[in-house]
Amino acid sequence: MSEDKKTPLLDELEKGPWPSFVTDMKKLAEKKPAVKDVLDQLELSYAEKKGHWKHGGIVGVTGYGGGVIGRYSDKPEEFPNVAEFHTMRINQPSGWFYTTDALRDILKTWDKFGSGLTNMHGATGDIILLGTTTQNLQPAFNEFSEKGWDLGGSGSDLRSPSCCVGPARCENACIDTLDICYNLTQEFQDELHRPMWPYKFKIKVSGCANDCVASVARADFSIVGTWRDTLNIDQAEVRAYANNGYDIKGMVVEKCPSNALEWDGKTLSIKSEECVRCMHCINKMPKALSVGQEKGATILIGGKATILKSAFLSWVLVPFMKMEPPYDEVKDLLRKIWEWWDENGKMRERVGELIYRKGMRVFLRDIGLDPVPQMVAAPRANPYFFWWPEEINK
Amino acid sequence: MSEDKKTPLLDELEKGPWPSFVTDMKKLAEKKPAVKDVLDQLELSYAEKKGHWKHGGIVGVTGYGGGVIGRYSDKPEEFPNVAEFHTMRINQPSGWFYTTDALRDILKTWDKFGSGLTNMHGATGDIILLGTTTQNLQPAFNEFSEKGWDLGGSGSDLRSPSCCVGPARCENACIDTLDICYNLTQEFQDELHRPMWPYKFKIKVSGCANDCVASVARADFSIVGTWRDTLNIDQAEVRAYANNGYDIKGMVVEKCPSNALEWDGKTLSIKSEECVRCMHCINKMPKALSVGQEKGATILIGGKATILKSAFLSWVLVPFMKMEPPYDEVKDLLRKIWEWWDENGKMRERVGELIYRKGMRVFLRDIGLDPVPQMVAAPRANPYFFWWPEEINK
Amino acid sequence: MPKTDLGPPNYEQFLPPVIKENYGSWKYHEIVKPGVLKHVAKSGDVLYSVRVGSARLLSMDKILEYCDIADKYCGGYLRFTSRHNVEFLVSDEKNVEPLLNELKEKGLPVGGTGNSLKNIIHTQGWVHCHSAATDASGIVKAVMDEIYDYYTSMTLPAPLKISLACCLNMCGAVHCSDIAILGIHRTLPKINHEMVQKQCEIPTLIASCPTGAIKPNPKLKSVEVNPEKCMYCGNCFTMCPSMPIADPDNDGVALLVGGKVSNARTGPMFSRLAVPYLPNNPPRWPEVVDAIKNLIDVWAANARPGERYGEWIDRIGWESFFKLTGLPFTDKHIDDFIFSVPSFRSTTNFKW
Amino acid sequence: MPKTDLGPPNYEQFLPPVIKENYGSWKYHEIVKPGVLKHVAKSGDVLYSVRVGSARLLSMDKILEYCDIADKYCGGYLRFTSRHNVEFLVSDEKNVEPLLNELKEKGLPVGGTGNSLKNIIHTQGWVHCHSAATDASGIVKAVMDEIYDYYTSMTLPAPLKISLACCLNMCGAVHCSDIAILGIHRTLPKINHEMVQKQCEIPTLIASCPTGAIKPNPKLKSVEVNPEKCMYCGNCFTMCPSMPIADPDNDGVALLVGGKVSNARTGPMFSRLAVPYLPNNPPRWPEVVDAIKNLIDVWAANARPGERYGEWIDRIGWESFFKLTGLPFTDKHIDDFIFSVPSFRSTTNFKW
Ligand code: SRM
Ligand code: SRM
Ligand code: SRM
Ligand code: SRM
Ligand code: SF4
Ligand code: SF4
Ligand code: SF4
Ligand code: SF4
Ligand code: SF4
Ligand code: SF4
Ligand code: SF4
Ligand code: SF4
Repeated sequence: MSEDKKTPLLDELEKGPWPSFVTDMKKLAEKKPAVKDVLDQLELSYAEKKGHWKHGGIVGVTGYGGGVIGRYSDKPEEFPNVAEFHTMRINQPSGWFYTTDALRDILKTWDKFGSGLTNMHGATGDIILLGTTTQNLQPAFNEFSEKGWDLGGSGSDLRSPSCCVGPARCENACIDTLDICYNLTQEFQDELHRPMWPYKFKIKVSGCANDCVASVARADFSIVGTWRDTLNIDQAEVRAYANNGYDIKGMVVEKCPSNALEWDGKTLSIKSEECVRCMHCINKMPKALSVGQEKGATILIGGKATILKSAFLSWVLVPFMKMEPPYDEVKDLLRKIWEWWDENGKMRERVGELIYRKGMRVFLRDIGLDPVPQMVAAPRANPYFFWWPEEINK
Repeated sequence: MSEDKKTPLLDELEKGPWPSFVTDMKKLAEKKPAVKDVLDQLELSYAEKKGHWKHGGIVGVTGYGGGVIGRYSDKPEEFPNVAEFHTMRINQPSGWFYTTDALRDILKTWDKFGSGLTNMHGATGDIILLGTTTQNLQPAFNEFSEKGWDLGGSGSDLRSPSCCVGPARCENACIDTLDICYNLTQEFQDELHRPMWPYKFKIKVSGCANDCVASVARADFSIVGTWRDTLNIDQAEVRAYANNGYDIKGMVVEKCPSNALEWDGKTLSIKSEECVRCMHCINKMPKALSVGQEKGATILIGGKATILKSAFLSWVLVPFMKMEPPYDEVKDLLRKIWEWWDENGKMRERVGELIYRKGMRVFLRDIGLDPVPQMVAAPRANPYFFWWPEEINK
Repeated sequence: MPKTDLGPPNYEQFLPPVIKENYGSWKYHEIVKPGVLKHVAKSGDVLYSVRVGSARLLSMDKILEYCDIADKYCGGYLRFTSRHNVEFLVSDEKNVEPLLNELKEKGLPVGGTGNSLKNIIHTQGWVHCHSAATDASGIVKAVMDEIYDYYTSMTLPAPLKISLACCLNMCGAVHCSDIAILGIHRTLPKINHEMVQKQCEIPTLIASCPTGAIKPNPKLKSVEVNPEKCMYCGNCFTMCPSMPIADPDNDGVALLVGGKVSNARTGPMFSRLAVPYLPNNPPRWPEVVDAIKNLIDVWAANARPGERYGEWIDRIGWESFFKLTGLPFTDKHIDDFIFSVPSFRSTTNFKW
Repeated sequence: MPKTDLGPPNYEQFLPPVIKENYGSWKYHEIVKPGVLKHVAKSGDVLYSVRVGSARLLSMDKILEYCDIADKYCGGYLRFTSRHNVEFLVSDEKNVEPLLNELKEKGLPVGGTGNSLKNIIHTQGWVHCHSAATDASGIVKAVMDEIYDYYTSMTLPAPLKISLACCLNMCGAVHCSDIAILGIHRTLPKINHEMVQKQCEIPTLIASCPTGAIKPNPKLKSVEVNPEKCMYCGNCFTMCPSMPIADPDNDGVALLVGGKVSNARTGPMFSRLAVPYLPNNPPRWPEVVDAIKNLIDVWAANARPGERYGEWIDRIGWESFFKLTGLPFTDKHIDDFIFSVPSFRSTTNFKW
């Protein structure tokens, strides 16, 4: 521990109203030499405008291929306590619900084997435990396992699925996001822990089209709750909004993307077949409007960030799927997709990129789904389409 | 001439109210053996569902590399009079205006040297004279030249520019489409007649955003008239429309794409800075509304059909350019573009495809234009942008 | 030696006096009746343009017939439009009705203005092009006969622009038409291995394939086509006569819809695939005619006043378009070329 | 041997009783005040969720502090949100005010609901990642300090979601944020030719480049980078430690705007480039903070109620956005990657 190092630059970040990670880390640094070193190295980064971590190496725990991110300082002499500073990804509970007992229990183990530094949570959803040594990885895992906690995904495997708060607290939830997330995670433990695919694969579950886990932007496979009948309108509550001076016409009716609503000053009516279930009207008048009865999910495929072929947003694969335990339909679909991707994908090719390369036509046939117009914003504009041999007159 | 051949299939196309090309051709066939043969060959095509022309060879007139499309029957024994059946493309006058004297004069030469069959006009705009022999090409051209008519473009050259009726008859014309078309065609005679580029290049000129020559869809370089101030409103005429029961609100105001109009039942007012000059309101109320005073053109680049990289629509290159004779600014721009394309383009690469391959950034710098937001519908969504050496801290 | 580089004659000599005098000074126009435009100049002068449907593929005699008419009623002035109609330019109002009567007598259709069906832009087809997957003039005639009344009336929700191209080169503005009729092949080019080397430059040939389906075959000193990648565009045939692609049993027609070019309200839009394939069935292509009739009928019945085909679909959504037209949605409708991804539905906002 | 493949613990054990009892039976919610949600169940039961801003990079002591609070007011139940806030789950209305008081005392910001600024989603930065072109936590702190009031109030036109990623890998949903802060490099990777062969698989390395800028250099048994094609994404460094790309003099931050994820009204949209480069200026990145303030101010002043950033720009047009913000439009703003062409303005419909 390099006791005397000062952090004048970082100290500037102790000012201001937003909670300061510097203040927080400095306190922790008093008992954790690694945290002191990480702060000092960060101070150096601030001075030099440059990171000081080496390219990660492969570290892990027995039996798993993922769940740990190796990290080494590029100045181990100067910062010996972060010479090794690996991350453990602990798979979070559905919806990020905790009891204080559970949290304290996790932290106890982390205090024992690690730096005491965390992210609650990682962008994928895991509990991120930042900073331990190679040596401590296995014992830490052993203790977590004993306490009922497991590692999440990393590398070319299934990443820890995540979901919105859903039915636990939200009146909009059309599917049991928490159970789906839990159930799928349990079902695909092997896929989660043992990288064997061309690249990573992410599943995210949102209870409605508000998509509070940003599944369409961040998941290869997005499960988004919806309904197939008509949304519910409580006319008395609608009038209550109106009586309170709420601008139903301006804020709701005119912003409906498909002009499905009409408001005559007394009754709000809906052309159900026009509604695209965007959630806007429900969002604006939660006391009066609510989701329909016949619930299920829309499945979208292919979302991912920028590398390589630029970012893709997930697109519709199955317009409506019932979502009831044991969720066999969605599990079958996932398995078919993985098999296809595994067979056809190049190294580091996300499933969306593979579909782009091979074409939806090949993908749909191979996984056995029929094309439907909901898959596209618009049909193709070019005439470059293919025929299957059986469609041709011999 | 194969006198006895019957055309039962084609005869079916003599029925019905729309003018029949078969009836017309049959009459011509009585004096033109080539037309008889072309009909008979077409009958064969109808029977076999297959064309009977060979891949075109290179034919032409002295001094020119373009203007003629070579065409040969693949059954010359059966249809000897169309063994050679080349097309001459005669450059049309601006706006396709004719006197009957001029037309008769053209036809006289065509009767002398060709089949008497025409397209008025080709999709690019030329007078298409369909069907002559290799031998007759030069004499035909000689006579046309004497009469003041020249060939249009074909091959990897500038194609015959074309333009809408513009100021000759249309109150919407913001630029002198006819003069621009004529002037540019005259200026670039060498480019039109002597193929020397990677591929074809098309210029089309429309007097306003209605784009009555479909320039944005069909031209590498689209010149579209517009104005920079405010459109004119004649309030008395507006009220006349209203008094006649015209639904100004529904048909005009609510369809303005940028919500630039307001109608209070008495006055139609416009927020000029919102108007995108789409022409809709002017189209709907031509007696009351008209284009602004400060006129010029928007220049767009890159339009083309499907081959190779799928169809492109031209996109904005210069939001506003004054258009006054001798049109030096637009001529300079064209020359710079051609030079760049010529230097960088691959064989059969349209300028739009080349820009796609090299990037607007390189194109703009090389031709010396500044980027402006009007060039894009939206800025890039990916972070894959480049820096010039001079922008980097050394 | 003939003179070269003359360029076209100056248009000015072809303008009727009323136009010369009012050039650039028109005030407004009205559509007096279908096919009859009345342009009023600031000076008060008036020009009538009478638009006449043309097959475009014209004999010189047909044009001479036009000339006779123009001499009689128009002082010898006429023009053609960008959609290949003939326009008789009448300076004297008294001549309009007699002209219309003579046109009626001669069976020349007057119309194509305002909210009408416009003349079908088309290309060469089997009449003149080596590349055609279908005929042009024949289908156009068959279609126009069937929907003729839309040309001579103005009862549609908005203008209706149909275009036809006989192969994927898409001569014309087919790719931005309300309804596009497109000749297509559906099978691989049949390589004439012996001739390839003689007739064609192999590297250029390979480069010509949009999907990279062509590979060299060094053994045969020829090329090979990958059947998984070839989508039958015929561009290799354009480059090399030894790659013929015509196939009578499988060539035919695709229909695309919803394109436009004008910037009125919405900017230009591409036509998009509606019907991937209909057989070539000369002489009157009944399947194509029926399909187009259906496409028009559904639009005419459902669009709001003023809504072009594509604007209507934009409002209701493509899923509704397929429902209303009863057309099957197939894997062909989903783009798989360069710009495919932005065309996918990256939202849960759709109709059932 | 520890047990493997346990998966996460079942969430049910962590749900407070009021949630267990009303699971899936919530009727509606209201935002009582900034940061305080009230969910009412069909049974009439009520749950208050108090949302507290978090730095996400947390010491165990900070979490223990949360635990103590949750024990005191929430029966030991709390959760984290998808944007890394803490939510205290209060079943007993009486506890709400005391909880808020204690949070205030402890300096923990309450807010982030409704039309407010949300917590900034961010990534590791120089604190933990080898790949970072900028820091994460530091910029976030500096920005949040400056625009703090938007977090604790609900005065914006609509929700405002800012995200940060410290390199082009874009961990997080940065690419679909109202405002995205993105760490970028601006110079070529510096190849360590001696090490490439030892540390890296060359074919994989070459394949990793999105623009095909990497070529083999057989002489050196290494690779070369084409400076005309490299756009500094750093993906080659991800694949190969011998291609370091960090450059203190040129690394920095780009800002993108107008993205969203929800399907409310409009479908998800990408964020698009607003500011191509701002320097790394630790510890408080004043240029970045100012630019973001400006971006927010202009939107807040001009958007209509309920209009997300991208919806506002969609209405006014990007040309107006650049005018109103005073940001320069550069060649960097024009896409030149795979899907560029559909992003060009293929219409004359634009504003001056
Ligand atoms: C920890 C975390 C960021 C955070 O601070 O929260 C993270 C950190 C890293 N990500 Fe990530 N990613 C994290 C969520 C994401 C997300 C968001 C998500 O999952 O919702 C994305 C965008 C969505 C996606 O997957 O496309 C994301 C897209 C990437 C990519 C680009 C992938 C692509 O196909 O475009 C890479 C590059 C790679 O895989 O080599 C990457 C790579 C990395 C690596 C492993 C660096 C590398 O070059 O190999 C980072 C390790 C950092 C470290 O040392 O601590 N990370 N990464 C997130 C995981 C925590 C967790 O498990 O909960
Ligand atoms: C005659 C004409 C069609 C017609 O019936 O009107 C025509 C006919 C041919 N076109 Fe075209 N094109 C004609 C206007 C067009 C247009 C429309 C336009 O110019 O406004 C286009 C679409 C716009 C464009 O240029 O992109 C067009 C796009 C093509 C293409 C595809 C070019 C591309 O980049 O996508 C080819 C293929 C080629 O160049 O090899 C082509 C090639 C051809 C060839 C030369 C066939 C070939 O494979 O080389 C055709 C000769 C037919 C024949 O034997 O008579 N033609 N061609 C048009 C020219 C008449 C004239 O000069 O007025
Ligand atoms: C004569 C012609 C120009 C020429 O130089 O030949 C012409 C002439 C007129 N056009 Fe056009 N347009 C002509 C081809 C076009 C084209 C090109 C095409 O069809 O290939 C377009 C773009 C096509 C598209 O959008 O797909 C075109 C889009 C328009 C529009 C916009 C319609 C819309 O709402 O989208 C108007 C305005 C209107 O009709 O209200 C317009 C309006 C006009 C006006 C009213 C202008 C005027 O005051 O003279 C003319 C008569 C309209 C009518 O027919 O009802 N013209 N007009 C062309 C006649 C073609 C024909 O024979 O049918
Ligand atoms: C707690 C959380 C879910 C979770 O499982 O953690 C959540 C909870 C709620 N969201 Fe959300 N959303 C949450 C992240 C999101 C996200 C994801 C994100 O921000 O990364 C989105 C999509 C983001 C986007 O579009 O860019 C999201 C888009 C919405 C929307 C749509 C807003 C819009 O108009 O675009 C609503 C509806 C609304 O606010 O009226 C909504 C509404 C709601 C409601 C009202 C639902 C309910 O009845 O409980 C919740 C409280 C709203 C509030 O904060 O005012 N939630 N919500 C997340 C809180 C994050 C945070 O700490 O700030
Ligand atoms: S996605 Fe829908 S169900 Fe889930 S928390 Fe958000 S609003 Fe509620
Ligand atoms: S959910 Fe959306 S689409 Fe449906 S009625 Fe409400 S606002 Fe309209
Ligand atoms: S483009 Fe404009 S100016 Fe030209 S004819 Fe059409 S409406 Fe008139
Ligand atoms: S020209 Fe178009 S944008 Fe301008 S006011 Fe008229 S309708 Fe609106
Ligand atoms: S569309 Fe094809 S077949 Fe028809 S004229 Fe053009 S090149 Fe020839
Ligand atoms: S037909 Fe088109 S896709 Fe097929 S090989 Fe030839 S060029 Fe390639
Ligand atoms: S965004 Fe880049 S630098 Fe930041 S954590 Fe992810 S991979 Fe590391
Ligand atoms: S930084 Fe990116 S673009 Fe440059 S060479 Fe490496 S992978 Fe290619």
